[in-house]
This record gives sequence, structure tokens and C-alpha cells, in this order.
Amino acid sequence: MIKTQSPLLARANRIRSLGIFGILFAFVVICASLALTTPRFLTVPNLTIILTQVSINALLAFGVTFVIITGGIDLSLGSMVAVTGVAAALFAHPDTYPLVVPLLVALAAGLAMGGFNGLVITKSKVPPFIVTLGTMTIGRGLALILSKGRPVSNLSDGFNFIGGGQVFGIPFPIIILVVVFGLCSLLLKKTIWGRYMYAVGGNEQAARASGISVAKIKMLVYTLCGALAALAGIVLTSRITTGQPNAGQGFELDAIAAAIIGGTSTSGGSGTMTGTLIGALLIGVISNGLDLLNVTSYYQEVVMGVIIIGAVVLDGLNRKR
Amino acid sequence: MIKTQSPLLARANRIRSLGIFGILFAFVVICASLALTTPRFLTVPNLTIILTQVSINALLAFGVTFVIITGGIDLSLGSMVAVTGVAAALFAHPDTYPLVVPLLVALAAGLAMGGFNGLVITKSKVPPFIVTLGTMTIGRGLALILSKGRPVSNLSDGFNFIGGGQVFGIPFPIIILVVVFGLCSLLLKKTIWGRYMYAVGGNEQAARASGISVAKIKMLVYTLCGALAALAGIVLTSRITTGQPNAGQGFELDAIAAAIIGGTSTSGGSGTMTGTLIGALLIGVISNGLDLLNVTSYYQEVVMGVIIIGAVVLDGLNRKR
Amino acid sequence: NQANDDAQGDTPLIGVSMLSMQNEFIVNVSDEMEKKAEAVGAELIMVDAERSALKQIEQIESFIAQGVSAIIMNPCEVEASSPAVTKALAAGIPIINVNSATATKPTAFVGSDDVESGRIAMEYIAKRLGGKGNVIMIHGYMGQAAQIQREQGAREILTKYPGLKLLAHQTGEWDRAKSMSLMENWIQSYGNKVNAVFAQNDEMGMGAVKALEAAGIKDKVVVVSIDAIPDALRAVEKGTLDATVFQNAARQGSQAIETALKIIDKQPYEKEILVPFQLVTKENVAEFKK
Amino acid sequence: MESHPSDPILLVKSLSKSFGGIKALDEVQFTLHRGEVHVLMGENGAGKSTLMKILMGLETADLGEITFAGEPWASRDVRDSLAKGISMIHQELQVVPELPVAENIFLGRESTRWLPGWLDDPGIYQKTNNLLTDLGMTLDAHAKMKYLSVAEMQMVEIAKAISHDAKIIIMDEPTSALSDKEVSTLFGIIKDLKSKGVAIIYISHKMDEIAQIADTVTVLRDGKYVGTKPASELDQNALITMMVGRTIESLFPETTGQKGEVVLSVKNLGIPGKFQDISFDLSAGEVLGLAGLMGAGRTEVARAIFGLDSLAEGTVFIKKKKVTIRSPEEAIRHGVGYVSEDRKGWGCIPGMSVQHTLSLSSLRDHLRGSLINGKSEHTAANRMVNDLHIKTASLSQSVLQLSGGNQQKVLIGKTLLAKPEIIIFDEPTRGIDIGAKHEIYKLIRQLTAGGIAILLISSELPEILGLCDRVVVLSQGRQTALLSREEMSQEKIMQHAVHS
Ligand SMILES: Nc1ncnc2c1ncn2[C@@H]1O[C@H](COP(=O)(O)OP(=O)(O)OP(=O)(O)O)[C@@H](O)[C@H]1O
Ligand SMILES: Nc1ncnc2c1ncn2[C@@H]1O[C@H](COP(=O)(O)OP(=O)(O)OP(=O)(O)O)[C@@H](O)[C@H]1O
Ligand SMILES: [Mg+2]
Ligand SMILES: [Mg+2]
Repeated sequence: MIKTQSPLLARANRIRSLGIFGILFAFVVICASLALTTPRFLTVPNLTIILTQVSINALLAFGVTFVIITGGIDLSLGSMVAVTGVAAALFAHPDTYPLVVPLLVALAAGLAMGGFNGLVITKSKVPPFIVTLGTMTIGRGLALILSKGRPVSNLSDGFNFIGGGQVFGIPFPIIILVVVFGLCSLLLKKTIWGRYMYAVGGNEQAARASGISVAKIKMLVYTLCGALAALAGIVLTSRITTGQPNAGQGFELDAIAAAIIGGTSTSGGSGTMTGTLIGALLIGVISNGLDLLNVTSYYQEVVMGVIIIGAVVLDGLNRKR
Repeated sequence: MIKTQSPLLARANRIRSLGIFGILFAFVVICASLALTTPRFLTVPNLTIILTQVSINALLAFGVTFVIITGGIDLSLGSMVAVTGVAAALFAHPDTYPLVVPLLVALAAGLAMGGFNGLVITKSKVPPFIVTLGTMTIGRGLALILSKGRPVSNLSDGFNFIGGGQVFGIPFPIIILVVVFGLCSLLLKKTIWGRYMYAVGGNEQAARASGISVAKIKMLVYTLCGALAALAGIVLTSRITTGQPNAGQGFELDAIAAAIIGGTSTSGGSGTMTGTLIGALLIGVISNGLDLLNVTSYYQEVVMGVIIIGAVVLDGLNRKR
Repeated sequence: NQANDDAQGDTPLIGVSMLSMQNEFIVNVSDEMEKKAEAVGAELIMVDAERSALKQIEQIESFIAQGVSAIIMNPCEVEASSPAVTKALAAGIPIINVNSATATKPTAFVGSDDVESGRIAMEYIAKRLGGKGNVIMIHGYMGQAAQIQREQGAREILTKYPGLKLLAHQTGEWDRAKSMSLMENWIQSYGNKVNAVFAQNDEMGMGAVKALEAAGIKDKVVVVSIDAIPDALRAVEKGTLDATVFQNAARQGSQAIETALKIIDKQPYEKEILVPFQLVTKENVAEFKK
Repeated sequence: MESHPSDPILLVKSLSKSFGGIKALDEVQFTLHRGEVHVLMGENGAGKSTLMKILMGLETADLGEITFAGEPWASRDVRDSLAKGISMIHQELQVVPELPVAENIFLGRESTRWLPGWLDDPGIYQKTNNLLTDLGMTLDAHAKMKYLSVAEMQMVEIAKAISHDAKIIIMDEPTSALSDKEVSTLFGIIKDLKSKGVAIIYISHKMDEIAQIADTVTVLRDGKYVGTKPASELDQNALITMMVGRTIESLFPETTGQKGEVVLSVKNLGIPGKFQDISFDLSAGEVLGLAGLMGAGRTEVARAIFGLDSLAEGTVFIKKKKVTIRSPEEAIRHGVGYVSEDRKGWGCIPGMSVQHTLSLSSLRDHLRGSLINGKSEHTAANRMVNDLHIKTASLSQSVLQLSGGNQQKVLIGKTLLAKPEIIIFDEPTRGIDIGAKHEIYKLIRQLTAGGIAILLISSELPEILGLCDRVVVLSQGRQTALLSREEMSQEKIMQHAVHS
């Protein structure tokens, strides 16, 4: 009996399933209006800068997208960036260790912290909000302990290339961004684990009854989140050529915002990497635009807040249709 | 067949329904161990200080408990504290306006911002996380605009009494804390609005099907949250005798933590003011204790994080039994 | 001296509340204090106010409750930290402000006037630009004492030199990454119109330098910042950062402890010890590098 | 059409409603009289619930007019409808798990005292106890909903709807989660209401109930009005023809009867507080029934075998090999499949498409390297849709938008794709229309013919009698009988089910 309605329904679903149209629309609107108001916006160097600036938040947003899709949350991102960044810096002084060492150390730190989150969340019934809030505090402390409260500076050129270098005139962070985006999308859409993430977030009980090991999937996403935080920490540290113990404060909120703006549902079960990327770009473009227009810093915050809410409202309206 | 299980079940429920036992236990354990390790902990002056210090976070935590019970979240608490605090300070200079003016102004500001949150959340389908994150940014900007980026100082003694004064040797903030705690508990447990909050958070559909106006209830909780933030802002401002545009950063996380530690479920539908109060006290006692024990600041953060996670894990274990 | 002899007897207990243990300069000051206390045999309770005046007041209250014999406070705010001073004095406990001042006069003050650092930095820019050119200012976290005072000092000089034009100013929130992004965006909008950058701390100064270097116009722009952290000194030596302003953490720290002990032992003491700022350029950077 | 002495209390004329592309209701008409039990029937997705939701003010009609008690009726919202005297038992449980029974029953109309908005809870607990005793329900007014069984929750919902003293009470599949004991209680209540002149709209997929209570029957199909007839003029076949537009010769296809060797055998299974000493053998090609009253622990047994709950006592043998199943993952690996009684809670995944749901338990079969081979997944899903006659717009449609029957088929398909040799069906036809039921029965026969062993949990005895080769009867968690096909009879099973 549904047959008659089929084509319509099908189309409806397909549109909803790529629910990013709304936000994409909002994004385009904002870019257009910026391009019209300031000639300096739509220039290759400026766009390159935006992408470079967005890269770190985007990396974190990708990680937290996985987590939110499974119905969780990760507030420890910023602290993980600080810990991994400092850890990397400690081993990145010139003429000490080969370049891989700081990278592996940072990665290990990220995996450890993410794994800790996953372990506590799966083993105990403590809500992710609290667990990761705890890790956030712990991590901040660790970063300060590791660095003795001082920035860890004087890093090797090799290390500083990661965040500062260019390949064929393209800043390296952008290349990292593109590659990681590709991998994350693939993982989410084309692998069994990605599929399971949606299942776990959509209906944990049903996922279990379908033979999915919910605990394993949760471990996976939080650890993954740690790994991506480590990557972000490396890029940041290398970009500012110092390991900052107090770096990354509030990064978690920006990252989560990017994910949710990009259409990831806070209740889990839905979301796309493309949406998250657009969300991150949206935030990056706005703050770049506000600087270009030289809006006074106080008003920048107001405008930023208004635009973010506005963009998501717009998105919602589009969805309703 | 139901009869046989009913009484048993019922008792089980009643015990679980006061699910704060677990966290109360954790709280007592921590207090005891502190009392044993440092003589300075269990003294009247120190306990008074703890209560005074806890008051602001507790006020915010009460507000956000209402919100979380309905299944929402409010990240704009800290900013609302700043805005309302500055607003109050602007009208609290000596020999300008009567004391009620700054109080009413702050309250109005809080109601306005909370109302804005509620309005956007109920009218649009935007998730509370984003809306209140937006308000957080907007509010920060507003506070700076209102104060022109400078602390607003030189406030009347009458105003400074609110946060600094004493009645029968009891610091006024403690009295505010107790009164507000009483009122909030009553509102939550003894009025239909409280009942409806649980209903909306527990099963929005069912609430709607029972003729409850979900939108009204959500408006109520967010506005209430704004009002309590205003109260916190007043106490804070009067305590530091200055309207600080950058005050209250991260307050939202502490408040939410207090609520969740106190057993409020992040998915909505359950929670108690008593639990939240204990949660706030727990946080306050820990940070006080760490200072007393003269734990190095870096390690303080680590310990704080560990204890918070630990306390909630302990709670979880107790619940299982 | 005698404090050492009866160490466990009546070792003076001093409560110390620092602005932020995440700020390198402040950490240096507190380290000096601990070294000094170690030497003279005083016990310190060192706590971190994390830039929150409220937390600082609470910590002072807690010190009072614990009955410390003296309090050293590194104020978060001029006004907002004042109640702490009032409370301490009311409780009859001597309180020494270190590094920066509060509205309420404490028992003693050891430190320097942040406004001065702003003046020195901007004076240097004025000198380098010959009194005329476009300047950009990168603020610390808006509304914080250091930000306000350093801005005030800078603006005094700007008004003195009508030739200097403040092209733009934004907050970098004391953060290197933020100010780097900020500078990158500014380079897009102002390109080579910028002649000089004043960053209110070295972190942000280094961030600006990175952005300018990446854009290949560092040599055209004068960059000055404040604090003289090792990284900045290295940059001054290399010539990438044109100048920074040094304030003497070692002296502020040790002087604070000494003053506190003098007051405790009822010995005469100076009510106000000013530790002057010094401009650090390529010429004299050697003196400051250890 | 026959005419009642009284004039209609509710009159619905050419009512239409569509959701996006779907025409849920198309020019529907409906007439209801005082003291009448009016049964509304139709396949899954026919539009029954939608029509009721419109009357209740939960949905708004696109077109058409409604007259209630002689006046034009357009409910603004639920509160309005309740006030005017229409109450409803919803198809989906509408309970607040964290609130006690009494507070659920009086949700939205709490009595207050002293101050405006001040709760008078002693009052409502008093009222609740009276209400429950009047209705002959033994429930603790203080028990939180979340600790009640599905059946108990349903009874609370019934009590809630009754407590409004409404002129019209809508009952949307009230018995789908009830066993005969509670059903008879409900029917008692209905007769009583009738005598008080209350009009009742009753929706159900259970044929046998119609004969018992219906005065009038109205049938919808694909959102269109098919007809209204007095129950007396309708026998089962006539009704079925009205609903599905064709005749269904015999509801239960004949068993082939041949059995293979034992594939599953359990000995003295037990979980303290849930069930104990459960022992039975299940052979390839056999359908073994698991009968009992609601809450007898059948689902618990199933959940334990499938690894959803961990067994405390007893041993499970699969193909003569002793196995310990700690999780559904392992159960599936051992060739066991489970179709839950709770489609919403344990089956469907919101937002997931038909294809993804179908392949969820067998994704590993569609791996190319470490990536999912979309093509082979698609073909497999497509095969299931055709084999099970799943009515869906496309494979990319979200499962939750399918009608109940088709959701159930998708979940069965998911289980089948994991190639199980043993399948546990828990209430496989709960809330499913007669047509779909018939197809599921046929499917079960096909499966057994293919040598698959089936454990069938059902509260509908005809189903047990019609499909099972043998039946295990549980009562309060104890195994009270194991009857062969010859021994089986309605009476015998009931007698063992209530025995304790
Ligand atoms: N909220 C909704 N959004 C979209 N489609 C809907 C919605 N509610 C119902 N439908 C569609 O309307 C049609 C009628 O649904 P309805 O629930 O009224 O059927 P029903 O007769 O109650 O079926 P069942 O016997 O399974 O309860 C179905 O095709 C269903 O998919
Ligand atoms: N999926 C489930 N998850 C958790 N508890 C359940 C589930 N299904 C049933 N229960 C609970 O187990 C208890 C026994 O009911 P159960 O469903 O096992 O008996 P049953 O004989 O299977 O009855 P039913 O006809 O409902 O299947 C009841 O309290 C019920 O609420
Ligand atoms: Mg229905
Ligand atoms: Mg069952």
C-alpha cells in the first residue's frame, strides 16, 4: 500500500539523510555576504589561511563526531590537546630524538587518555559528561606537571614543519585536514565499525541484540577521539613552535559546536563528517570575517553567537520542509 | 501475579528513588578522610568558609538541575553571571539608586537571557547545547560592552553586604543558599510545575499526551535558570565588590557537574535538589581540602578530577546493589 | 639566621595566593619565593587563584581561618581582589601584594606598575618609527588588570605621538595561537600598512612574529611585547622579536618573602618596593639570558 | 447501514490527512453512538491511529469535518479533548518511567491545595487506590512505572483513560501486551462502561476479541473507508475480506511434521527471581511453543539463551555440544537468532534504513577487504524484501516509517540474514494485522521445512496450537508442562499456565 507513495518518501528520506543541505545553505549565505562586504575575503591567500586555522578545530570535531554519534560526549579534548602537545614538545628539541619519537609519544598520550575515557565509561555506569569532565581537569593538571607550568619551546625545524611548512605551496595542516577527513568519512560510512557506531547511538539495546559489542565500539570512538586530539596537539604545538600547558582551553566546545552545527544529533545515531567539516568551516569563516571587517572584539563575540544560533535555526527551518 | 512482586518492588523503588545515598556516602568518606588528615578542616570557621564558597556554584547548580531534569542543558550560566553582575554593579554605586534597583536590573537581565534561551529552544528545533553555547558567547560580549571592558567598582556598602555581610555571625550568602535550596526543593517536589518538569524530561510524548504544555515548562526552567544565575551574579559581584565582565568563566561546567554528581540523569526525567546540593558541597570540600593540605596547584587538578570520577563510580556501585 | 635554627619550632607560616600558575612569569616569581622560603626556613602554603578574583578572596579567607602569620598575594584584579586585603587587615594578618597592586592599600607592596610596562613598550615603538606610523595592539584577556593597565600605558604614549595611528586592536587572550590567527587575518586586511605591533605579552608577541614571518613581511614590521620569557629572549637575540620588557621575577619573589618575614619579626620594612621594568633589545639581551 | 435509537455522539465526515507524501487518511467517515463499542479495524498503516490522534487533538486533519455531541468539533489540543470528554489509551505506551503509578494516572490534572500549583499528593494516591480497586487491578500506586512489566504498564494506561470519566474512550490496541487474564478484566470494565452509556472506539488486530465485545465494526484500508457493519452480520472470513480485500483460506498452514535431530537442548536453566529448572530439547524443523501468562518469564528464558541476560544455573547444548553464551554476539556465532517481543525497544534503530537494519547482524558477510561491499549488502537486503514481501518505498527508507507488520518482517529478515539454525520468536505477531500474521505463519513453516528449529513465545493460544509441534508451559518462572501436539488444547495449556 505504500507502493504508491514510494518515490516521494524515498526522495524525502534521501534528502533528510544528507541533512546537511540546510547548514550548507547557511554557510553559502554567510560566505556570499562576506564576499560582498569585503573584497579581501574571497582571495586565495585568505581562504588558505582560513583552512589552516580551521584545521585544528576540524580534527577535534571529527573525533568528537564519532563520539556523539554513539550518543556520548567528550569534554576532555582541549586538555588532551595540551597534554599531547607538551608531551610532543618535550621530545622535539633540536638534535635530541628523531622526528618520529615526539609524534609517537603524543599519539601514545592521546590513545592513553582516550582509552581511559572509554574504559571508565564502559566499565562503570558513569555518564560520559562526568568522566570526560574529570579527564579534562586531570589532563590540564598533567600538562602543567609535564611542562612545570612553563611553555616548552625551542623545537626542531623538522617538527615545526608539520604546522608551519608547505607542500607545493599548500600549508601542511591543510593536507593533514584533507587526508584525515577522507579517512574519517571512509571509516564512518564504509566500514563495519562506522555502521556499528550509528547502531549503538541509535538504539543501544537493539545494537546489542543484533550481536554488536557495544563496549568495544565505545572504546573505539573514545580512543579514536584521543588519537585525533593528539594529532591536533601536534599540529598546534608545531604551528606555535611551543608546547603550551594551557593550550586548547575551550577547544572542546568549539569542536562539539562544529559537530552539532553540522547536523550531528546530540542524542546520537546520526551525523556525517561532511556536516562536521562544514560546521568547522562555518565557525572559521565567521571569525576570519569578523577580523577582516575589524569588528570590535566585544561585538565580535555577540555577532559570533548570534550567527551560530541563526545558522542552526535556518538549518532547522530548511529541514522542516 | 503482580501482587507478589509489588511490595518488594515498591520498597526497592523508594530506596532507589532517594538515589543520593551513594553520593552521600562518597561525600561522607571524603569529609572523614579530610578531617583525619588535617585538623584545620573540621573547624567552624573553615566549614563556614566552605559553605560561603559553595553558595554561588550551588545557586547555579539548582538552576541547571531544573533544566537537566527536563532533558536540556544550559552552557550560558557563566556568561549570565557576568552580565547580571556587571548590570547590577552599574546601578550599585553609592548614593545613586536605592538598593532594589541594581537587584531588579540584574534579575531582569537574567530573566531576559534565560527567556531568550527558552524561546529559541521551544520555537526552533535547535538543540539546547547550541542555543546556550551561543548565548554564552553573546553574553560574554554583552558583559564587556556594558562594562566597556573594565571592572565596574565602587559599589555601595548596602550592596556589598549581600555577599560580604553577616547575620548573627552567619555569612549572608549561606542564608541565601539555604533559603533558595528550600524554595527550589519545594518547587520541584511539591508543585505541579516540578511534577511536569519530571514528566517532560521523562517522556516528552507522554507529557504532551497528558495535556501538559511542554513549551511552557521549558520556558519556565530556562527562565528560572536565568533568574538563579542573576542571583549568583549579584552575590558574586557583591562578594568581590566589583562587576567583572570576565567573571564566571567555566561556572557552567562546575554547576552541571554538581547536578550530575548529585544524581541528576543527563538524559532527563530524574534528579533532586538535595543531590545537587551534595554534589556542590562535594566539589567545594575537595577544593578546600586540597588547599588545606597544600597540594601543589598542578596536582590539585589531577586529584580533583580523579576524586570526582571516583565519587560517581562509587555512587554507581552503590546503586547496583 | 635564627629562623633556620628553630625550624620546627615556630617556623612562620605564610599563605601565598598567585594570579595564575599557568603564566610563566608568575611561576618564576613563585619559584623564587619557594627558594627564598627554603633558605630562610619559612613554610609556604602556595595556592593558584587561576585568574579568578573570587577564588583568590576565598583562598585568603581560608588563610585567615588557618591563622597564617602573613599573606602574600599576587592580585588577580585591582578592585575585585581588594576585599581580600581588607579581610586580611581586619583579621590583623599582614598582607603583602606582589607584582601588581590593589585598590585597597596592603601592609606592603613589592612589584611594579604594569602601566609602566605598556609605556616602555610603546615608547620603543615610537622611537623606532620616528613618531609616525600605523600600530596594531593585541590585548590580553579583556577586562583583566594586566590587560587594562598595559593598554592604558600604551595609549598614553599614543596620545603623546599624534603621528602614531592605532590601526586596529583585538584580544589574543594571552594565547599564542589566537594572536597568530589574529595577525594572519590582519595581514589579509591591512597587508603592508602595518608598521608596528604591540602585544601585551610575549606569547602573543611570538604569535604575531610567526604570522608575519610566514607572510614574509616581518622585516617591515616592528614587534614588541612584555615579560621577557626565555622564548622571547631567544627571539630578540635572533632579531625576529624587536624588543620585550623585562620584569624581575627573582627580585619580586625574594623581596616579597623578605618583607613578609621582617613584618612577622616586627622588624622595620619598606612599605613599597618598586622593581622597575627594563627594556630588552638585541643590544642588551645578553644580560637577561641565563 | 443500521440505525441506533440514539443519535450519534461522534460524526466524522470525509476526513483526510497526509504526512508529507503519505496519505494516511483519505475521505474517511465514521459514526459513533452512546453506549456502543465500535471496533475499528484495518491492516497496519491503514490509518486507524492517525484518525484517533486527530480526534484527540494530537494531530490536525487536512480536510473534513467532525461533529461531537451535536456540535462541530476541532480539538485545539489534548487538554481540550480531555476536558470535553474524550480520552484515549495510546497504541504506544505513554508512561513517564521515573514517576509512580498514581502520578502517571493523574499526570496533567493533579489535584492541588493550599496554594495555586501546590500538589495534593495524598489526594491523588487516595483516588488512585479507589480507582484501582474499582477496576479490580492489583497494583501498587507508589511503584515507579519503570519497575512494572509491560503488561502492568498497559493496565495503568487503561486505568488512566477510564479515570477521566469521558463520554468517549478510545482504545488503540489495548490488549497487544496483555494476556487473557488481564484481557478479561478489561472486557469486564468495557461492559460496565457501556452500561453507563460511554461510547468506546476499540482498535485491535485480534479477531477473537471482535466477536466478544463489538457492536459495530468499521474497516479502513490504505487510509480509505471500506465500510461499517454490525458485528452480528460479520463472521471472521467476511471481516478479513473487508480488511485485506482477499480471502485467507486457512490462517495456519499445515505442518510438514518431519523432525531432524536435536539442535538445542537446555537443562535446568535458571536465573534467581526470574525462572528456574527450565529443560527442553528442540529439534531441527520443529516448532516448540513457549506458553504462559504475561510475566511468566518466557522472555527471560529467551533472553538468557540468547545471551542478553547471563544464566545463573543450568547448561545449554547446541548440536550436542555444551556451550556458554555470554552475549548475543556469541549466540549468533552459535547459529541462534532472536526476534524480540519489543520492536521499539530491542529491534528498530531510529534513523536506520531498511537495508542497514536488515544487514546489521550479518555485515561481516559483506566485507571487501575492511570496507563494506555495498553491492552485495544491497542484493542480500533486496532478496529479503522480496522473500518476506516487505512493503517499503525503497531500501533507503527509514524502518520506523514502516507499518508495524513490515517493521516486524524487517527484524525477522535481519535475523535470517545471520543464517541461524535456531530462531527464537518472542510474540512475533504482537500488534500485527491479520494479513501480515498469515505471512509470518507461512514463513515459519517455510523455515522449519528448511530444517531450521524454532522456539515460539506467544500469548495467543491459537497461534501456539496452530503452529507448534510441542509446547512448554511456564507459570511464574517454573516449567509446569511439556505437551505434545496430541496433548495440546486451549484448556490444558491454560490450566498448566495458571497452576503454581
Ligand atoms: N508521524 C508520522 N509521520 C509520517 N508518517 C506517519 C506518521 N504517523 C503515521 N504515519 C503513516 O500514516 C499511515 C497510517 O499510520 P497509522 O499509525 O494510523 O496506521 P495504523 O492503522 O494505526 O497501523 P497499526 O495497525 O500498525 O497501528 C502509515 O503509512 C504510517 O506510516
Ligand atoms: N525486553 C525486556 N527487558 C527487560 N525486562 C523485560 C523485557 N521483557 C520483559 N521484561 C520483564 O520481565 C518480566 C517477566 O516478563 P516477561 O516478558 O519475561 O514474561 P513473558 O512470559 O515473556 O511475558 P510477555 O508476554 O510479556 O513476554 C516482566 O516484568 C517484564 O517487564
Ligand atoms: Mg496504530
Ligand atoms: Mg516476553
